[in-house]
Amino acid sequence: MENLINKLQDMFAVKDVQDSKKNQILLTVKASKVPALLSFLKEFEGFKVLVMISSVDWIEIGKFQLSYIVNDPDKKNDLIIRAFISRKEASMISIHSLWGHASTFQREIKEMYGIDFPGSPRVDEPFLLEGWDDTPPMRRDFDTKKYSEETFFPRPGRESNDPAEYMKKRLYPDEK
Amino acid sequence: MTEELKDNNIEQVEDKFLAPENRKHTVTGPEGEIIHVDPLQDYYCNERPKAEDPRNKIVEKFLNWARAESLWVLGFGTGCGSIEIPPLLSPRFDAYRFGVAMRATPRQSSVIIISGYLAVKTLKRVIRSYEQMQNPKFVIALGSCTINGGMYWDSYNTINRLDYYLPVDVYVAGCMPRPEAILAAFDKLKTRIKEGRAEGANEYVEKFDWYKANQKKVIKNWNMPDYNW
Amino acid sequence: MDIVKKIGFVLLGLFIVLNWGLLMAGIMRKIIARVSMRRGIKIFQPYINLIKNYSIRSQLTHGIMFYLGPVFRLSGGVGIFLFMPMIYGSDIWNNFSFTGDLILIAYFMFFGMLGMALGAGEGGHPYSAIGISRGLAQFTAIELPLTLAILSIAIQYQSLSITEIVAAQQGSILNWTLFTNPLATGAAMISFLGAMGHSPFNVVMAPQENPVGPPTEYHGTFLGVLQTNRAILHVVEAVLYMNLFFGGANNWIELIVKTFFIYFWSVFVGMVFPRFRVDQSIPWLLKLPVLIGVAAIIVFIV
Amino acid sequence: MINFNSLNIETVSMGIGVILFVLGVWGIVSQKNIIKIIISFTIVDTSIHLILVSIGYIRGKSAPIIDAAINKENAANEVVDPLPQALVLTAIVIGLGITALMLSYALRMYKENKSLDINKFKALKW
Amino acid sequence: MVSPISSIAVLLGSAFLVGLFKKTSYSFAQMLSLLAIAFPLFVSAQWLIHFIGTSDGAVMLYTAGAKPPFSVSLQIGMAEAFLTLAVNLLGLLSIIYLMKPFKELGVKALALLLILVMGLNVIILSRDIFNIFVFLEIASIALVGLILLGKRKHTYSAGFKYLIAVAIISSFLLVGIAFVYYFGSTLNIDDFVAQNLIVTKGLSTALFLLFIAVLLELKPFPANGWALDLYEAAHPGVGALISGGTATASLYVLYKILPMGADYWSDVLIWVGLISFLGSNILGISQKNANRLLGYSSIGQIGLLVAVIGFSDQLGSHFEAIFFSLFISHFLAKVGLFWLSGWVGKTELTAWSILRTKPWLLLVFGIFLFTLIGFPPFPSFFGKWQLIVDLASEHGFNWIVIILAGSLFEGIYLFRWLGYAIKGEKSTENKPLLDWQTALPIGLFALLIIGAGYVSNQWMPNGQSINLIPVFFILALFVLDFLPAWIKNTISIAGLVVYGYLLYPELSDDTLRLVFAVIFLGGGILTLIAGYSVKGKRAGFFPFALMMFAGLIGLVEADNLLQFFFAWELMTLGSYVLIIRGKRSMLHAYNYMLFSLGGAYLIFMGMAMATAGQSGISLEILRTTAFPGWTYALMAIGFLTKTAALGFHIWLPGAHAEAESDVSPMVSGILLKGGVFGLIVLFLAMGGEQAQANPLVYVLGWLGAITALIGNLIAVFQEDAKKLLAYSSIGNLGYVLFALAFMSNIGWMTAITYSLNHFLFKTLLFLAIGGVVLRVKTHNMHEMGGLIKQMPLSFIAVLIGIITLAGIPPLSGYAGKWLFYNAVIAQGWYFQGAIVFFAGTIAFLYCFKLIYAVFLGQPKDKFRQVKEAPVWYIIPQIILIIGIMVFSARPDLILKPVGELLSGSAYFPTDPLNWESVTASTNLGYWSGYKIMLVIGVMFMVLLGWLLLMSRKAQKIKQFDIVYAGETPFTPGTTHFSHNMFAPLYRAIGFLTLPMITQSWNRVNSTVHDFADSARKIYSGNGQSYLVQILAYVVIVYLILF
Repeated sequence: MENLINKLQDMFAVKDVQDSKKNQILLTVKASKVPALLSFLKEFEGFKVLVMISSVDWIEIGKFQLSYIVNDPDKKNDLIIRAFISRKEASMISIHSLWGHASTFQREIKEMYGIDFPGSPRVDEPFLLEGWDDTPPMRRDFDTKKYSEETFFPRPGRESNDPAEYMKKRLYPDEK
Repeated sequence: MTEELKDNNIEQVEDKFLAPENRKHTVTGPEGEIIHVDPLQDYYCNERPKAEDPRNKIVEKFLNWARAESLWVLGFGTGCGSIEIPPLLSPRFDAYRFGVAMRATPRQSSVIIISGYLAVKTLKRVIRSYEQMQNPKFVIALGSCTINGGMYWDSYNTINRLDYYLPVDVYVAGCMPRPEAILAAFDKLKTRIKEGRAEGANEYVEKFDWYKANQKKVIKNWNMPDYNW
Repeated sequence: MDIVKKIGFVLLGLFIVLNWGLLMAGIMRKIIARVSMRRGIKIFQPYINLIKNYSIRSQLTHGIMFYLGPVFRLSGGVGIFLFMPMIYGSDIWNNFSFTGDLILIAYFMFFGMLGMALGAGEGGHPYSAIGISRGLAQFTAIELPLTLAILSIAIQYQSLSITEIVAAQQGSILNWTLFTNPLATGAAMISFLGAMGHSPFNVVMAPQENPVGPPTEYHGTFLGVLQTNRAILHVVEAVLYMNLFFGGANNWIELIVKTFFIYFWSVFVGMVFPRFRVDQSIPWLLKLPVLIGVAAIIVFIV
Repeated sequence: MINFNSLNIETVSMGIGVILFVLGVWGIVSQKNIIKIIISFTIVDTSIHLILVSIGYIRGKSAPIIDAAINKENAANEVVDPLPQALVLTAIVIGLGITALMLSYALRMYKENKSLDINKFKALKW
Repeated sequence: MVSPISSIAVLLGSAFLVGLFKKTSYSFAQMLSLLAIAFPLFVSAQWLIHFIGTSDGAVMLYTAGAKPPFSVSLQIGMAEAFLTLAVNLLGLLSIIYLMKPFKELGVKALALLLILVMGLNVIILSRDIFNIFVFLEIASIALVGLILLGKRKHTYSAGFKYLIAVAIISSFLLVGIAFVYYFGSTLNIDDFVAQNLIVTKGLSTALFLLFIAVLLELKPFPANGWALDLYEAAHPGVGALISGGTATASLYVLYKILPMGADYWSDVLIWVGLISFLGSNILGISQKNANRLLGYSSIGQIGLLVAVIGFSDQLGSHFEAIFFSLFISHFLAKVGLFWLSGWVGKTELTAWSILRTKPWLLLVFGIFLFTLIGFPPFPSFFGKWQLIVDLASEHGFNWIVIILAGSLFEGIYLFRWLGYAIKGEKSTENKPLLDWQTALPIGLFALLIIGAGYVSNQWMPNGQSINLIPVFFILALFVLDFLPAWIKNTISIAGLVVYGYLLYPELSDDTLRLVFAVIFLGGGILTLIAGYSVKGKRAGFFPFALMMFAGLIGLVEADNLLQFFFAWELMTLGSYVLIIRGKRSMLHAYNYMLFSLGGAYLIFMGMAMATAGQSGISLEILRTTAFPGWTYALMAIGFLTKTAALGFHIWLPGAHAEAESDVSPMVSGILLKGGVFGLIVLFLAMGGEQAQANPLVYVLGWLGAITALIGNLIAVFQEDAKKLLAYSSIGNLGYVLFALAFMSNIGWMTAITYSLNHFLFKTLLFLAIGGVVLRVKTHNMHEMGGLIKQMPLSFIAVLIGIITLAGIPPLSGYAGKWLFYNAVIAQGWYFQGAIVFFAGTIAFLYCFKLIYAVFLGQPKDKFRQVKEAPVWYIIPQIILIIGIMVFSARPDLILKPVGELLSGSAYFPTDPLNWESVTASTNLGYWSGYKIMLVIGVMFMVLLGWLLLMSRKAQKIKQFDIVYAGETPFTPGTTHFSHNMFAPLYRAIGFLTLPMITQSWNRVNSTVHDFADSARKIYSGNGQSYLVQILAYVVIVYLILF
């Protein structure tokens, strides 16, 4: 792993390398280098399996984080490759040509975050949400509670409590 | 998209949620004639549902008894509650002895159990299945999610109140209710039927427009006829 | 005989058969429940189901054949009853069996199947057609052992008349075909499993693979008609096997007892064995049962 | 050894005719040049004429020409059989005609293909 | 009476005269030569009429006023008059035909042609061998001159090869003549024969040379490469002259000199001729060049004629008639074909599709080809018939086999050719003009063939027994072909009705025949009614349809073997043309024809064996045949090809499926019964007791059972509706075969019930499905669906049809099943029976598929506006449904008389069906069609009423209102389950349906083609190897003889 990381640092200028747990390394790379890096890992380093692609909305810094988890089934190593893309022009190079099933992850991310993957098969078709025409729901600027209240006829009489406070009041009514 | 659709001359429409196969298109007949097809009009019966009035009181009482003692449940699991149904039929709970049986087709079923949270996507299928059941038909709603959204109360994709979309006969609270609770629900339902109060099907017809409006508010890609015969 | 009286007795017989069919189904399901340590349905549950189905308020129809299908199906069941001599030695209870013999019954079974197939076909549901295609394909293989068995007993008794075949089995229990021609009985009883539509030959109606097979679209009164037919048909088919292999019946009690056990055989096997796929059941049926049937014939040729 | 004394003219001409016939046929079959084939054919033709004449020959009799030397009344006894000779005449004419035709064909074939090799004319077959 | 010598003089003189004309006065020269050739034509005709009118013998003409040996003598008799007439007619028409090419060539060509005709005249007339030699040479020179004038590619080399071959041959001839003269001292044939010389070695050799030379002139296989090249290269007009003219003359020479030789020469001719006939036809199979193919065919036909000359002793008084009919067929047809090839202009067989631009030329082409093969009513049919019957009476079965095999091989390439012409791809080039110079000769020859057919028919012994009224009716229909279809249809139907009316008294006491007459005539009328829906002229349909029905009804009428075979071949011819009319039918019609042809020849062989040693040809003699095993086996196999038993079935599915909508019921419901009737005739002849002992019957029983199983099983897996029905026909005919093979009273009852049922339901189904196909324009069932709404009547028809097919009570199909069980048990054929019943249940599968996939399920968008089938399709369907209903309710009306006939006859007196009013019973069981119908009808109506009462308010819903797991279906196409419907069954027992039989037939086919293709490589194209072949041929024949 050490060698590999060194190699990657030379070749792809990866940074922020951290050991998250045993046999699993987190690293960050420029978004434009992701396909080359993944292809290198797949072809030469034995990371044959794309485990998943996921996304995080860093609204504070105006960026989306995309995480690609790849796995080497022989050595049982995992790599988590993080890349940051701009929130305004949310678009990323598709890697469906490396792993066919990547298109499904990308389709889901497109639906949930609105990150576009041009060229990815069926990327515009609805995945979980049918007929969604609002802000992509996993973006943090989407207010799901407000949406729910506007759309789904909330039943009146519902009370929301802080569970800790509520249970404390129920169980230990005497304590202050 | 299949070859079949590719050959057709599909019209572009404003409604972006209308599925390609449901858009108006033209096909060429064997004699070369052009045939205009409007799938939602042509493939489906577009009549409004009719209320079926109960018959003569004594007869109806007898029939209601039969209906109550023979509850055929549509095997449709919508949420996590569907895992609670199989134990009902196991030797421990043995719902058969109450005349409950599972059917695989809505045509032959008289009860639909909404077993837990309903995503919008599932709601659409539930509505279609419910409308395809025959009058009289009954709805049992399981779990908090169907009552007020439960733990999904603020979800962008899960409905909060089932009774805005379907006429519910029995609610079973809990997350999740145990099989005993469901048996109790059946008992309650039987009572309601025998008393002649379980007229959900007719109620649905009478408040049809209201139900439809509620349903269409959440289901944006409607893509089916207003009433699924 | 006075034709009015005849029709009256035929209707009475039909009524008895229908009731016995429904009761028998209830009893069987009770037995099954007890075997799997459940209390099970009420004995009269089939009656309730039937009433419930006839009491459904709304009806849908896909077209004229959808309408006629159940009529064909019920005609098939009732027709077999009409052509079947029920009680041996009774002019009253032999119905219209004077119009045709065993072959008539064997081929009239197709009448109901055809009607069901057409009605379900008109429903436009692909699962119906899948169910039918499976059912028909399997039926070809089910019929073959039965054909061999019928040929065998026709050689044995030199007759195709059911009345004569029953007559030849009278006197002692040892005169039953079961004992005089066990091979033919064996082949026919395997074929009976298939004809009853219980496991392992019930892929036609397999709910897990396609919802309830041919009658997917049927409901309400239509389904009621089909259920009525099922009740009648099960009894009448059991009566056919009883007449051919188990010495017939001299009175209704004997008929009820014998048909119960014959039907029980199929239920019993169905409880124990898992389900065949069609492409498994056909080769299976074409191997062992056909061999038994062939042996049943060879015994009489040699 | 051949007894040359026993040889007579009809046998000799017959023999030469047969030899020529065989030679001619051999020539037709073996030669590749069309002109040579035609020449071989004329040899065959000639051989047949020889054979014909020798068939009609009767030893010691003269040609069947009625002139001063031959008595008109007694001609039948003095001359050889006149018929084969008449036949030969006809055959020569016909042979001539056929040879001429062959040559004209040869000419045309040469014009068409610029060759006289019979192996070059195999376009039509099977 | 004008002496023929004058005609020779006129020809010779005018040839010289014509040669003198300048190019400017060409038309005058043309006129002169026409006149010059018309004169001998007139002379020959005059003599021929004279000889026909009187019974005078031949007249001897002496030239130079002296008798042989001092001069050449000519003889003119009936034969010479006829042959010169033919040659002169050919010459005259050749001048007309070649008018345009000759005009470019100038007067020389006219002169050459005149010389050629003159030469041929002399060859025919002369009785002097040297004279014959001279004129053979003159004719050859003239011919080669004509070839030289033609300017086609490779003509010169071909002419040269011809020339050296002829030179060698004539050398042999000349040497032979010389030695013959040496030994016989005469050149006159009659004198030579009169001398009765003792055969010495020398004389035999001399005669050998003479004979072999004349034979070589006739281009015997395989020493004939030179001639083939010439046929290919020469102008078709010249080819016609070679094939029709010189061959005619040479043949007659052979006939003339035959008495000179020893007896064994007859045998030599037979073998040489038959080897030519067989060999040439085999090699012709893989030929693709039309002119060369005609050459092969010519050589084959002439080989047959040579053999016939060799048979002249055996044939005795029939010789002339046989030779006439075979010769005239070859002469007219071959010359006509050469002329046609000139019009087509292209050499590839596929280019002949251009004939379609002129329908009457296509008809003429068909006439020529059918004449060559020997189909009725053309002359060669009668010739071949009598030839083979006479040979059979001499026990010459080997010869018969060779002749029939050769004819079959001939059929292989001729019908492929015909197929290309009728159905081949249309060539894109402009069609050639048809001027009168081409049209006149061809048309005239076609008419002459028909006339010759009549003459042959009347001349042949037993020929008069053939009923020619239908043939004349068909001819009249050909004449009326310009009328619109509906008029012709009405005429045809009226013809059938009137014929049936006239025929009825004859058959009224023979119910068995009556049933088949009803199937054939009634079926014909019904299916023709459907033809009213066709607009336009429908050129060429009605004559052939009527021909098929005439053939079928002829089978029923037939009293003797000739009538039967005549009818059989007529039916085959008509049905072939009907089948090939379908859109993609070329290959299927070809297969059909080959199987029919093979089958017909087997039947023919069987019949011939039956006639051996017996007097007369009535059908009765089949019973007393001296070779029962062979006769019955051959005939049975022959009939099986028509009933499409397993192994001979591969033609059927395509032929029935691709035929036009109203032709399919004709060829399926009706035509197949022709084979059944043949089997019935055959089995009747075999007689009950004999048949029981005959293993053939046992084999047929098994064959029928397996055919039923496999036919039905394959039908289950079809996606094409009409193919499904076609395979179902195979299966159903398997039942019939099986039932017939019982050879018992009840078995035959079954067979007749089945035949009648199959006629009723298959005609009904094909009409109904045909009507649907007509509307939806596809055969694929999975593309249809839900048509019940548009086509309710067709649906009802199909429903009734499949209920009958599946044998479900109360309809009449059940009668067949019930009889079947009784027959099987009575006979003891349990296992075959079990297979047949298994087949019956399988039939149920495709019945369902047929009705479900077409009429039920999901309606397709594109068929929304489809209308009900044409009313003219519906009317016969309604009639058939009524027929089925009547037969179902009162089967006793038909079965009772048939049963009485069967049990009253000597064949099956035992165990008949007992009738007690409407209830039939056997020793085993009983059945009452009437009462069953009553019970089921009443019950059905009651139950229907009850259901209607219970659910009267049902809401009508549409196609996608189905429960679909909460989803909506995608499109109708994806929701209609019908493609590969019985996949599980296929996985289980589908291996039985693998096309093993088709593959083995393909293997046979490719073997024959490969053999033909490699064998024809002996014609290397090298003139010298042709010569070697000639020499080797001479040597080998010599060695064999001495």
